[in-house]
Amino acid sequence: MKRIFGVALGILTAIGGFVDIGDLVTNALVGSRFGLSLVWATLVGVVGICLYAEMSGRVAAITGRGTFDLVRERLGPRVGMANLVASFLVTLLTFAAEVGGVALALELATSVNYLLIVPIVGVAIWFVIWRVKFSVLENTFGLLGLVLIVFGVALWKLNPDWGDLFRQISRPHKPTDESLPVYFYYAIALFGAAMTPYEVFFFSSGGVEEKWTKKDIITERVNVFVGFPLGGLLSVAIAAVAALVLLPANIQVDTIGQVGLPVAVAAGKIALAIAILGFVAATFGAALETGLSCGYTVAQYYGWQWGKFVRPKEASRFHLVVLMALIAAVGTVLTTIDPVKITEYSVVFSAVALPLTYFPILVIANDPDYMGTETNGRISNFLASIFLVIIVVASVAAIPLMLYTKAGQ
Amino acid sequence: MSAAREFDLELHLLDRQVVDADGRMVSKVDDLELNLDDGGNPYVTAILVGPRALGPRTGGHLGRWMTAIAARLAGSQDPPRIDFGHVVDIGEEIKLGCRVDDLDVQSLEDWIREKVISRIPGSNHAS
Amino acid sequence: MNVRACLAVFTLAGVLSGCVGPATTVAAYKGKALHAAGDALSQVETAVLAADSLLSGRLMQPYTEVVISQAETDLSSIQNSFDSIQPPNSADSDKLRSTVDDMLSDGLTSLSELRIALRRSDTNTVRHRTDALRHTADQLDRFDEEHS
Amino acid sequence: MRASQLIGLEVLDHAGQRIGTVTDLRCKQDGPLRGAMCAPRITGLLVSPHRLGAVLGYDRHAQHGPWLIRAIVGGLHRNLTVVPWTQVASYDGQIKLKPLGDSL
Repeated sequence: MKRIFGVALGILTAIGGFVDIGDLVTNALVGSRFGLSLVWATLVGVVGICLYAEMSGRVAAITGRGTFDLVRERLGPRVGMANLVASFLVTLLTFAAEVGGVALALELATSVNYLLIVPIVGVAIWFVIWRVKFSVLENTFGLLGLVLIVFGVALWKLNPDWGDLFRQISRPHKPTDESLPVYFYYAIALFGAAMTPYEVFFFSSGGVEEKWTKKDIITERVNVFVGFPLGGLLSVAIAAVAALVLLPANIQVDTIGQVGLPVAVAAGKIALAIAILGFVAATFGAALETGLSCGYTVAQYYGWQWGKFVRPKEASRFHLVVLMALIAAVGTVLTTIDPVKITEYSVVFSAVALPLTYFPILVIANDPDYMGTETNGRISNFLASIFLVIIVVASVAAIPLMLYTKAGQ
Repeated sequence: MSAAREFDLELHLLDRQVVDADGRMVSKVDDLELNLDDGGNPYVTAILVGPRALGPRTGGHLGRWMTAIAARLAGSQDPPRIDFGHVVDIGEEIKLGCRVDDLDVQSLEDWIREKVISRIPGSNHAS
Repeated sequence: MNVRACLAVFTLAGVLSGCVGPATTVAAYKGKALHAAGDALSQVETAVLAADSLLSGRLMQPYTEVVISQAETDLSSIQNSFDSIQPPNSADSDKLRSTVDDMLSDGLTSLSELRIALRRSDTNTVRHRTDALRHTADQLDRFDEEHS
Repeated sequence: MRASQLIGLEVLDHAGQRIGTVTDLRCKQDGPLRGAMCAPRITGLLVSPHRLGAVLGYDRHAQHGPWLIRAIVGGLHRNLTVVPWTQVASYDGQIKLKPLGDSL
């Protein structure tokens, strides 16, 4: 039984963590403007998150400690604090985007204004984080998030010229009416959507919550190398249906409603209803992950008791941070800032914050003092070093490109 | 413990996770209290925990701000201390021989538990 | 990357999104007109696609209502920000402005009437308004080709 | 006195020449008995010529991992010296060392 739940953790982190509001919006938006000429960025992001999550999962399994616990220990309190502030703010921004995403998805199902739904979503998130068992939380949203496969069904029903699709992906060329900076801005946005830091905080802390040990490393690797590519494929399907239906109609995605339209066009009402369920499950699952990650990062830095495996009374400061992050997230969405805009910023700032935790985890994953015999192998080190360069370049280029292109205008 | 083990304070002690006898997380080693032995050599007498210990080491606005608020709240500059006598193992984590409730080092945690968390129903239901 | 820089960046990015400065040159104004037309086209085509899907039974009523009222809100904000731009004093710019403005207004009226008909489940009017929107979309598309 | 008040101090030899900064305190667990075991007694100072290394937290110990990490991080750690505590004359604001022959 333990092994099945182990794989469930992987699927949840892949679907819930991978396909979240950031992926839904960014992939649909990029598909509707650039067709499939930016799919390479998602694929690079998928390989990156596989490496990064595998390393941090292995670190959690061997040391039994979360990411920020080790980041502070390895970098000292000063650099650790700057790291914590940046990562916490990005995670909080993503948390707000996820809460907004759940409300927008429910608005599509009920046509009730999303601002009325947000407080109810906030209470539901708090209830699930507070009362629902960690493994139950994983399984429900992991499996529910799987229904997003309906995007694959929609793609198949559109029966596209698969050869042409493959050509667009393998030989990407920028659409003529889009400038190069905007093209690369959205490459970084896709990369940030695929490699959001909170996925790693949640994945490694989840490993500690599940009390992983050395023998769980295989499960962890299966989770990562099955789970994330599955999430990546869904993201590509979301981009593909947008490219096939929205791009020819000159529709540029800026609302969640537009993201679902291709599914309706291709496969009708039932498929769209399933897609909406998928939106709600993926964004709600991701809201739980980002909410918990807000608590994990702060509690692990200060050394407070954290985690759902202990009674809330024994981890009061952890739960208070989660509660305050939830109030801040709900508050941000209630200021009527467009949640889709929040999402676009959250994925780009994810790309900015990535090296801060990737570098220390890479150093720790190679340190025999921490990892004993389970340090990185030669191949994973080679790939991890390449990704270190990619991640730093993306992080440095993200903000100048954002300013220059006025956030991809 | 092997005879007279040798290690580095910052590397092996500072910022490590302190865990109590039941395995519950107490705090990080935010700083260490040193006193002089009769030979004039400093030795570690206690683990210092909390913002008043961590603040000066974090430095910058956040560090000073953290220290100042904590000092005002607690009414003293000296951070809570865990006597080094409680330490039973220095390894991946710093293990204590006693339980965290016996030490008076988590005033903020206790305050929040009383005033906020235990007021919410289901706060002693592990999930 | 100390804390201050990090916070400054957040506030700066927040300010940047979607603010439209006053146009200076004729070329710049034309660029803004094209940009507004392109955004408007996207909103109008979204409404057309949603209405068509509803009429052919592939989309649910609540979903369609949300998508169409969202398109209406976005189109009116596109029109407001375009109208607020001070055009350079050249005949071409004024002609450009009135052409684009007319198309945006047509689109907005059709969209509002579509939303009203939709809420009343008045299928005929929905069909007519959708055709009107299709016409506006073609105009916007032709405008885009002619001027870009 | 706190460990953090020693770590980070500038180290000057008896002629006032700057040697580097204290990045860590080497100790031995043979101090007075406290509870279950002996307290760690400080036997020496780890002095690094670089200040950046200490700030970044990467000056710790021999670096493992891919060449890229070693290249970035390794450089900060080159000539770390250990100064026995017996060499220390005073540690108020700065570490001043006794003349070389003095401590024997």
